[in-house]
Amino acid sequence: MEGIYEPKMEAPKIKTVSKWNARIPYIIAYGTLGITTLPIILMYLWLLMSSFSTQMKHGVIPVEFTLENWRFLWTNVEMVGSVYPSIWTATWNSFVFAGVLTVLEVIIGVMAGYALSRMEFPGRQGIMKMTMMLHAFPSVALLIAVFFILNFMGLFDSLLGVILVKTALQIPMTAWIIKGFFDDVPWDLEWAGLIDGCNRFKVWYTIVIPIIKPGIAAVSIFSFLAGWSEFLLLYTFVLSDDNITLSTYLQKLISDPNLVNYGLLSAVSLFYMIPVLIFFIFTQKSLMQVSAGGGKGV
Amino acid sequence: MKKSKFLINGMRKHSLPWLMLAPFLILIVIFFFLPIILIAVNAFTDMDSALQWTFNGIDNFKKMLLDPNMPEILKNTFIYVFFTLAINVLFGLVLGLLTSYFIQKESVGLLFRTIWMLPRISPPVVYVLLWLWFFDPSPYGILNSLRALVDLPPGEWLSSNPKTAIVLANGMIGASFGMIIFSSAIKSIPENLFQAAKVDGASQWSIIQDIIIPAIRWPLMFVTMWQLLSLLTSYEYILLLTGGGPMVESEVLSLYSYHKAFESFEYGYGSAVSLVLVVIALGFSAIIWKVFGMKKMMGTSRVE
Amino acid sequence: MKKSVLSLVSFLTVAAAALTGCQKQSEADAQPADNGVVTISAWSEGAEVTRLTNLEKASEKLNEELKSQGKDIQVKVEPKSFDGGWDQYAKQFMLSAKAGKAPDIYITPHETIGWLADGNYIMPLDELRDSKEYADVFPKLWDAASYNGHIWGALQDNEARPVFYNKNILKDLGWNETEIEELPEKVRRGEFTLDDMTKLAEEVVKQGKAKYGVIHRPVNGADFHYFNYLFGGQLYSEEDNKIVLDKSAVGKQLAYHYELAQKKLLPDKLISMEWKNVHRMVVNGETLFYYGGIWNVFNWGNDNFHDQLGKVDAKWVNENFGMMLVPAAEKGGEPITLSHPFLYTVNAKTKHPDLTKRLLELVADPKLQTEHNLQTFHLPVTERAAEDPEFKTDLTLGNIAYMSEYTTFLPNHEGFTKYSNVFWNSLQAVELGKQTPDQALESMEAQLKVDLGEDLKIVE
Amino acid sequence: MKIELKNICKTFNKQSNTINNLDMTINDGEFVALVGPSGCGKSTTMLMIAGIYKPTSGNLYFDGQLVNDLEPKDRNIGMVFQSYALYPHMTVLDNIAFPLKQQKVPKEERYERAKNAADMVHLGHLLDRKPSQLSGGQQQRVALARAIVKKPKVLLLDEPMSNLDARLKIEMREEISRIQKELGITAIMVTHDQEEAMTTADRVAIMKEGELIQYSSPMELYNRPKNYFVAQFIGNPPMNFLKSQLAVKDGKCQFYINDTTVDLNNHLPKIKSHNSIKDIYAGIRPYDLKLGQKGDITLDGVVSLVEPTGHSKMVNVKVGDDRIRFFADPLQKIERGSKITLTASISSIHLFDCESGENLTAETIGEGQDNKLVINS
Repeated sequence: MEGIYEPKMEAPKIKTVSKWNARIPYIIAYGTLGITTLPIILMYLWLLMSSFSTQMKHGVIPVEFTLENWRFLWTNVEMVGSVYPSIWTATWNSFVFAGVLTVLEVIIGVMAGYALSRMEFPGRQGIMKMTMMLHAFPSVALLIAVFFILNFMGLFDSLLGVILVKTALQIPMTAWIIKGFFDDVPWDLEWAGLIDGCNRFKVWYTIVIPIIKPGIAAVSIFSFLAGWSEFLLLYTFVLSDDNITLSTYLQKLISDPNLVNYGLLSAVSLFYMIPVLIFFIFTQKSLMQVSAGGGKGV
Repeated sequence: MKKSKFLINGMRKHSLPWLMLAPFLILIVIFFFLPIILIAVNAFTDMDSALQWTFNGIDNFKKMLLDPNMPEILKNTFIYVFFTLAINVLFGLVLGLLTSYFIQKESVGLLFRTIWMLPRISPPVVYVLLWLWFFDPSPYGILNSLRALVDLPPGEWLSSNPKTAIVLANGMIGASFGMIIFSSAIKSIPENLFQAAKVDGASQWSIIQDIIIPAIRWPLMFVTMWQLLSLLTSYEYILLLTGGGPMVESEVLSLYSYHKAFESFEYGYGSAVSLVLVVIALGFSAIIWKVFGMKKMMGTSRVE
Repeated sequence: MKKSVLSLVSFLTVAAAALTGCQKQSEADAQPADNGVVTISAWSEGAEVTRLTNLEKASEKLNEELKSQGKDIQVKVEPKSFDGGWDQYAKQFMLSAKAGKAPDIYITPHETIGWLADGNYIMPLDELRDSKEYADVFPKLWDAASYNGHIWGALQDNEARPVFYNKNILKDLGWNETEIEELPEKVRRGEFTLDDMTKLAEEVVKQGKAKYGVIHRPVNGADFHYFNYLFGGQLYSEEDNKIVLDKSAVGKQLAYHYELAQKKLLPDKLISMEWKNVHRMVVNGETLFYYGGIWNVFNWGNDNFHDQLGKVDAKWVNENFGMMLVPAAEKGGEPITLSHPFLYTVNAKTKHPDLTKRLLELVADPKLQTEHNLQTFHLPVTERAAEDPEFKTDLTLGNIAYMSEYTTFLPNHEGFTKYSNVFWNSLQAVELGKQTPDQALESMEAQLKVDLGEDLKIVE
Repeated sequence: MKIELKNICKTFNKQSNTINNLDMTINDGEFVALVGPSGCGKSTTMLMIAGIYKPTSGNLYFDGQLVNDLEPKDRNIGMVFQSYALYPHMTVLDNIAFPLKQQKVPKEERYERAKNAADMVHLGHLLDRKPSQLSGGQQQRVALARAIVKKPKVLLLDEPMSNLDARLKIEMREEISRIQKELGITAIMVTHDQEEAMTTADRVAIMKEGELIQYSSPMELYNRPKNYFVAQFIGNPPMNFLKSQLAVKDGKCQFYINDTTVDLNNHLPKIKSHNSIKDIYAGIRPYDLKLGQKGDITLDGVVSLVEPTGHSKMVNVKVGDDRIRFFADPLQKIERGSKITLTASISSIHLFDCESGENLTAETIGEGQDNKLVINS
């Protein structure tokens, strides 16, 4: 503070010192970031290299470039006798799984989020509390019980069944996030719609929904990512190869620890991750929206 | 007469919200409430691989008290949740600050954020395998290979520090969650606040302390609470990374219930452990609820 | 207010139940036989697909047989090879059985028949014993398929878990060719004991001829329990149908592993290593002994484990490694191995029990067995198959066929999984030096009492 | 359309914004402004008229018809919001046409009418833009066009000009007045800016803590504020208040101000007690104060601040412990720190009870000759 009133003669000296002082935080910042990020970079670099080489010398040095590990893209991989299903079937199934999950999640979440955020009805507080608390349930510990229910519904060994389960497990969180976005829509807009001749429902889908598009985008991304990498539920409740997804395909590759082909595994892992990675890079702006408004929404 | 009219009005008025909530509630009832009831009932049976509901009173809970592993598992659970949570929140905050405040260049920030998202968007199986390869105690492990380059003997990591390993592996995943939430919160702080602070001669540290932290107080609390509950009930990565071992050194309560139910097929006992976990988690939510004053978030409707 | 929520929730529950109930009814009973084709489904786990393809080949024979009998039925085998851990495989079967989607034939390691039988998942197959196809089964093997006085599965294969020794290291130590080749025989005669083996390993490590003396599997598995039998212990008491904790045998067992670890004969933290790296250490000659399985020869041929050669074939393995039984505990004692026969079990709810049983008789054909054995390095279950010339001339298998005589099995009791998990924890504790064998035994006893309860019998 | 509010009460879970037994009539074609500090319930009242809130008790009539439970869409009203509440995802034209779309007006006619409405607010050239591409004033016009496009019976304006700069404010004020008169529509405006209310409305309703304090024409509000609250609320710059005392002795009435005693014989305040001394505020509007000593009362003070406003100078003067303002001729030389004497006519003075805030002069001034006097001053 006092520097401002110092005589002008002193100014250059102060400037150089403060320049260094100002840089130090940045040096520390980049330094910390660099050091902590290095292991991750190494790990994934290793994954990339091993997918393109026949063997890793001393574990880290790739030898002999090959595309052999990527052969699953054009043929059905055959490993010691057993022929694996086509990767494209798995990709398609993963896509369908994540896609349907996302659509369901968004539709149900948006409806519930709106009701919770904007409507007054008996039991509202209770449902909100419940929503908030539900995610505390060790959902995976419910697996066995979920099996009885799926079985009762005749949905065991069907993608639809798992989609429903997964949707249900995520819906409290989704509804809550969406509720946050609805909370941020000015009441004025909704009132304007009412006065302009809409009923409550119409206001909702002609005015409010378009406004919370960023929120819907964020939730869609979350759901899609979650669906794309879902493993345990698919693995437990889906049997037939027709319903194989990328995560269960990957599991097939490592099922016998004696026979893991690491090059192939790396390649399939990358194949599995790349769409998500691209998806993330393009959508991260929307993802960042989630906590816009001081994270109130989340 | 009047009352019935009131009722009809009430029903009409409230039917829309219930209609909109219906799919949500149906899903929750079918896939949360019913399973919870089933688990609660199951906890009093000795269901095993034959999947028969034979009631055995509170035997499962007695067994839990006698279980010599229990004290260590509880201790592990506490250590695991506490330290992972610390990494999640603190390191997530550091990352958020670094990538969205210190690094003004959007492309660089994006690059680092993307790298840090890798663990999160990797399929768990792949992520864990990378860890296993990285820390493998044989000379072929990545870390040991690197050590060999500078003539260090192979070290061993996972089995001597299993808890550290699961905390770090989970911490790295959770940190990215914090990072995303905090980054976006920091980005939503109005630019002129920083300008004002700089004009007032604030140091970087004081900007962080006096402007950023208070502004993201809510997301901070949110992440803490969310992660606390998630960590308490998740075990996928531990299962894949150490399987709870060696011995029970990295076994946590949720994993124990999985092991009991799906590895030794003691579904009844596993359900009992789950039930305890559910109760603990609910207790935590209730406490957090109180501390947070969650009611503030429940604004009332402004259309009638 | 509360009331209305409550009533709504209950309404929803009822509605949901009603809805799902309808769905269940509408799901029609799948009729298997159309155009006289009967589908018999079969599940297997892991890479040994010959277990399934053999069934398909057997079905061709069955169809010929049916045709010659003038029956208008054709059998079609619908195979599914499952991938995932064994407990996952078991869980899937359990759940599928409850959902009515379990296969007719479930291929499983023998020790699971305990719970499969107890849970009424599978049917007894006692009549197989009398069939001509299974008449010449090695009698000892029937033990593996028996539980509660019944036969629960058709024996599919057998294997051996030999100790691999590295010939090059012994050569390096100054052993001559004959000495090296004679070692298995000396073990068989009880002249070379477990102590001798440990001493030899110590010498090798001391002289720096190899990095490690002994390596065993890095994860829990059946191998460890042959030491129990080796030290005169037992794991199962048939008369009470209980799992046995034989304290003296287990104590010796733990002491043996403790010794290996204390003398640094094992790689440090072996129990947390990856299988892949264990294979590499063995193939690259970093250890003198390896408690392996005969199928490892198959594994080593399938991945680039060798630093220079990459994949190695059976010929190379036999040139560089010898295979022997687990040496006896004392001079003149009996050496041992353990095997883990696979069974074809039959779903208790199968719609075609007779056809399925006949199929299982046909799949025991020596030729089919040999096909499986040669491809996946397993041993035959019948004498006729053992006499098969193709099998006999196989480099690896021919040499170790004798091991079947010394074989032992795991108990078939359901509680054994729990026992095995608890034992694995104690083994880790002693190898990591976190507990002495006595302490480990003590905590093992405490844990087993809780986990097994009435199913445990303790023998001092 | 005539709007009647009868004994309307509205309560919320929280304390503020409640309405307490409100009675009010708005005549057909009238422009009424609701004024009051924030939280006084003016917006609540408007939203009840709009139908967004429903009264807790009491009745609301449109042209004599009970509309308590009528949904907003069925009330045929147009509304302009403080935030304008433009639909961000629609173009200007779509925004304006939106109410017509809800009425299922055919597409062509809809756009025709929307364009007409847009022309009415001089927006014809911006029809394809999105609200975010418009300036505040333009957004305001869009909102206005949207409110009138369906030819509503009632136009509701919620703080319509609070986000505009001073110049635009005046422009819009005129615009709104013009359109309201042109359409002959009943209009209700909520504002916290008394000047806005005074200049545009036919009648102004002043509210405080959920109650209607005074409801009359702007001039009456200005000249005959019912109480202290209204007096200090209305007028810009606000009325000057001097702390003083009112003494009633044997039917004679005096008040003391600035060391002088003023007789109130001709302006008998409405006071019952015949022997008492009361704390009062004596209110004088800045425009009623003049330099010099010719008036009924004189005040001596020290100039503390001089603000030139162009057409005059606003001077802050310290009188005793009170601060007052008055307007001086721009050519007059007044300097900070100088001592001056101010004067005012007795008829321009309002006396307010310190405790109840009641205007003690109102009654007398309300009748007879003094009325004229006050208006003229």
